[in-house]
Amino acid sequence: MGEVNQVELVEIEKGVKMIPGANAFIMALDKLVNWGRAGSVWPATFGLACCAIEMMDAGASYHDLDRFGMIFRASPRQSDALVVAGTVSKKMAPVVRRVYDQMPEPRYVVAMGSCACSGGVFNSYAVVQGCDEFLPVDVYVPGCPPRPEALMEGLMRLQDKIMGEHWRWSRWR
Amino acid sequence: MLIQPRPKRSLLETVLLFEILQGMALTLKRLFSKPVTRQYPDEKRQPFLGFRGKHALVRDPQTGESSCVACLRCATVCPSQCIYIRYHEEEGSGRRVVDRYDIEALRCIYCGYCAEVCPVNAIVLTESYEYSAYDRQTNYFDRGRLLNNWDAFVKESGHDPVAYVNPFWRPRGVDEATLAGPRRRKVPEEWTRAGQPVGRLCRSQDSEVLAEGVQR
Amino acid sequence: MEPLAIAEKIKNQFPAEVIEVVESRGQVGVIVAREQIGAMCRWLKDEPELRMDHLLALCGVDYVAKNGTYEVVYNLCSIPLRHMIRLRARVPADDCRIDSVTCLWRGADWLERECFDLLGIVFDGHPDLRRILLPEGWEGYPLRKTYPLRLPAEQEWQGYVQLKELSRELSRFDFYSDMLSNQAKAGANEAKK
Amino acid sequence: MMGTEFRNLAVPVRDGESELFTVQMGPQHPATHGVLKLNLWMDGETVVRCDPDAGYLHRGFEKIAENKTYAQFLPLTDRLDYISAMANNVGYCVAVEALLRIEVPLRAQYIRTMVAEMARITGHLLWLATHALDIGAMTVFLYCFRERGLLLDLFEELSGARLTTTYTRIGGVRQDVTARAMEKLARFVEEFPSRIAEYETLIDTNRIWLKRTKGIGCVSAEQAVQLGFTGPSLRASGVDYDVRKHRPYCAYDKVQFEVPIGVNGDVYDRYRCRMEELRQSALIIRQCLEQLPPGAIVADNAPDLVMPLARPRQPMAGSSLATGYIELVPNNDVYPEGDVYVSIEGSKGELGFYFVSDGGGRPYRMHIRSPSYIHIGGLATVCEGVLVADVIAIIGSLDVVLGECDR
Repeated sequence: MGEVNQVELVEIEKGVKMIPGANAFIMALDKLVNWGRAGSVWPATFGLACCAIEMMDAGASYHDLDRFGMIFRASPRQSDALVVAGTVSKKMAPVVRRVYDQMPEPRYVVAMGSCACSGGVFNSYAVVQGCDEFLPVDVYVPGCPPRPEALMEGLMRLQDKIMGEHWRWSRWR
Repeated sequence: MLIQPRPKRSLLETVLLFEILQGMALTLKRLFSKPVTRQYPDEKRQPFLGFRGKHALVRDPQTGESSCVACLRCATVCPSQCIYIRYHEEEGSGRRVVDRYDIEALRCIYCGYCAEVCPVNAIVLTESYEYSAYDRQTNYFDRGRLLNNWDAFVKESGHDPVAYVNPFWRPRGVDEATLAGPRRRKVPEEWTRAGQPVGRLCRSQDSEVLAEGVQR
Repeated sequence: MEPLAIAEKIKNQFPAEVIEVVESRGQVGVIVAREQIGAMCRWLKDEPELRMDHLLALCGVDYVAKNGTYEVVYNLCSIPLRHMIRLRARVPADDCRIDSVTCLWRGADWLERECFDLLGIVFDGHPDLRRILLPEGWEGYPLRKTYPLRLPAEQEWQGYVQLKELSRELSRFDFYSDMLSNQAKAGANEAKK
Repeated sequence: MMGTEFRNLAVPVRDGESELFTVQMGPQHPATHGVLKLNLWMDGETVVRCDPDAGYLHRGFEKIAENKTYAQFLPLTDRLDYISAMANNVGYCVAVEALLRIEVPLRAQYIRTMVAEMARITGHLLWLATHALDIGAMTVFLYCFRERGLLLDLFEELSGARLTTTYTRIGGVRQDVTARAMEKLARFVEEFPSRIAEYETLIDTNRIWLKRTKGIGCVSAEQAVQLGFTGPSLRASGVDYDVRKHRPYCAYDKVQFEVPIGVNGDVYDRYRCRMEELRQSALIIRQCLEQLPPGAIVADNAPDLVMPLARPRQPMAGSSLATGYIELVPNNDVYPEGDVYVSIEGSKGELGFYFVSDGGGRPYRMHIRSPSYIHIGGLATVCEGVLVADVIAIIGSLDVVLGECDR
């Protein structure tokens, strides 16, 4: 993994990059892959607490996440994003990590709600103070719980982030 | 009241899959009714008045600053202890000057207690909810950001910043706000020292880190 | 039946056991010794005038600082007769044991396990007494008054400590970790310039 | 599948024919309604023994309560049974008021009754949606969420939040109801029975639904009482126990409603009971709307932070801050010593709060009697001998919420 990153990219124009010396340009495929990925973010059906209800609401009649190409998958093996929806207790934390580890790359984590972001009001012996202690979180969605719209906004941010990625498609993992 | 058992299906109904056809008929009917889905990013439903969203410090139109008097009530009542206030007392007048007013929005649970207890209607919860971020620092609001949140809210919603008071924010009819600063009841001594049970003590370590991130 | 009358009845039936009858907010609590709690509950359940067939809640309270005991509180109610009574069995802190009432109310099973889990009161005769809400290997009993609300780092549950170590290790293989560190480096370089 | 180590429990030995194997269901399983884990000992498809493992959402509510004032803890009750948060608020406030001997004004009583019933409807709708989804009826999910959305909008209008409402206050409610919201609610209640008929069209006579629910997971009346079941799960077995009737709180003694009782105590009867309860709830709300009296919404001696609307409140004697909002300083007049157990009928069953006050501003001990905890405790008994596919139906029919179970 080290070598690929050593290469310094030079941006010629927005979205088009060049590897100096190699006369290679990186543009369309990167964008294409990102576009494909951003258009089909499949979150894992994994609710922990209150936020899970709003997550369900986001997928139900009024908000309909399917419009974004986001379909909840019951198996972490088939999903791209993990929405940590709710309080992560210390007993649950290894399980959450296990679910994350089961997901194939590229994978993303959305911390939804105060509890997942920072432990929230549950500043007690049993609760993890923010799931970023053991997961690489991509988007933090504040709210307790966030409205379904707020979750959708967070997921759109995630899509933006995916659109801005480089080199990720080239990795085998 | 005993629940009533359904009448048994007749043979004809069983053979003709009657109940399944009924269900499908309902689905078919819905096919032609107006969908209830809100096309979110294109059409946004304005939250109802009093929705508890992003925090803001009301910008006093006269001074251009927050009208917070550092009574520490919000920090005291906050169930998740996510408000951190530092202040000093002005020499002579004894008036409290706020040095720092931070809210860790990611720890907040949006109960609205802070807005309710504020005697001068300084801290409010606005109706905007779209502020997810890629990192935790972005949603650690210091005083400047909180004031900016207010400006953004006023601009977005089109309210008159002087006249607008949301009935959910602040109980009208409480006369204490009209009192001059020195006449307000003092916060007990032990709450204001370094070991006070509000604000500073309960500040978790990472919020220190966050605060530093903000200052950077 | 009026709660005070029930308390009186208990007192007559188990004169040696009842320590005190406390009334609070129209509800009556009978403070009893722990020895005969099983027999007392069986009697309360079977006595035709009482028929306490529904165990509302069972929980422990830490009174160690006050009088050196824990209390196991049984809130009992009778569904057909519509009355309530509260039993408060005292358990000395140095010998945290009390008889289980699982054989009377199956529902007491988990309540007693919870009580054991959070307060460390051992229920003799319980079929399967082990931790329930907290993971195996958790040290201490959180609802005791001596237990801190937030765990200091050295008291942290080992399972979670291991998880953090593991995730730190795994973060090396994360896509963004090296990219972010590169970005941070670039940012630092710019700042230097 | 994951989580803590699988324990060496005494595995029941069968005589030679087949070997038992174990299945661990959850905590990440879409049909366990949260983070419930079941250890199942299976003989083929049949569950020989079931050992539910709770605690994956244990957040230390009871410990936190000991470190917060009564008012500060109120927002946390939303997060107990997050599907019907309003009912938890009501239950908590009713219990604290019993402890502090506060008389709530009649208008507030009616409003509380109303919102508690709304919460029951949202709770039952979510239950129906997920239960049907588990059994395989996808469509009902969307229909239920449609009505649920209307109620959540009403909650937002009343309290400012969709799910975690924090609407009631100790001694009353936070904000008076608006005429517009009540109009909407009246319209909703008017329309709701026809919506229930829609759900029933979809599943009630459906042969797959009947096959999956009838005669599955039977709980006899004695068994249900033994296990401590409450709410619809108990009533489906034929036991007439409803806290609203037994120990009326709020305005339940002033409205007429009936308590649906089942016969067989199987999954189907529990489903039918809840559907009837939906109708009864609509009825109660309609009566409350008709009878809603004018007057204050907050008691005069309410010690905690409340939100008066038109009526300025008098500063309380002995309070630490000027208007008597926050009560942190121990004050024996406000929080007298004693203990009290008060329960209400939540949407899942009997939700009880046991308070011990030592005279300080914070509860000395608070125990939450959560119906879900006891229902999951009884799951082991109910699941014995059923097929593994029916375990899902049984979990669904008991209507458990893990936030409330693990606290």
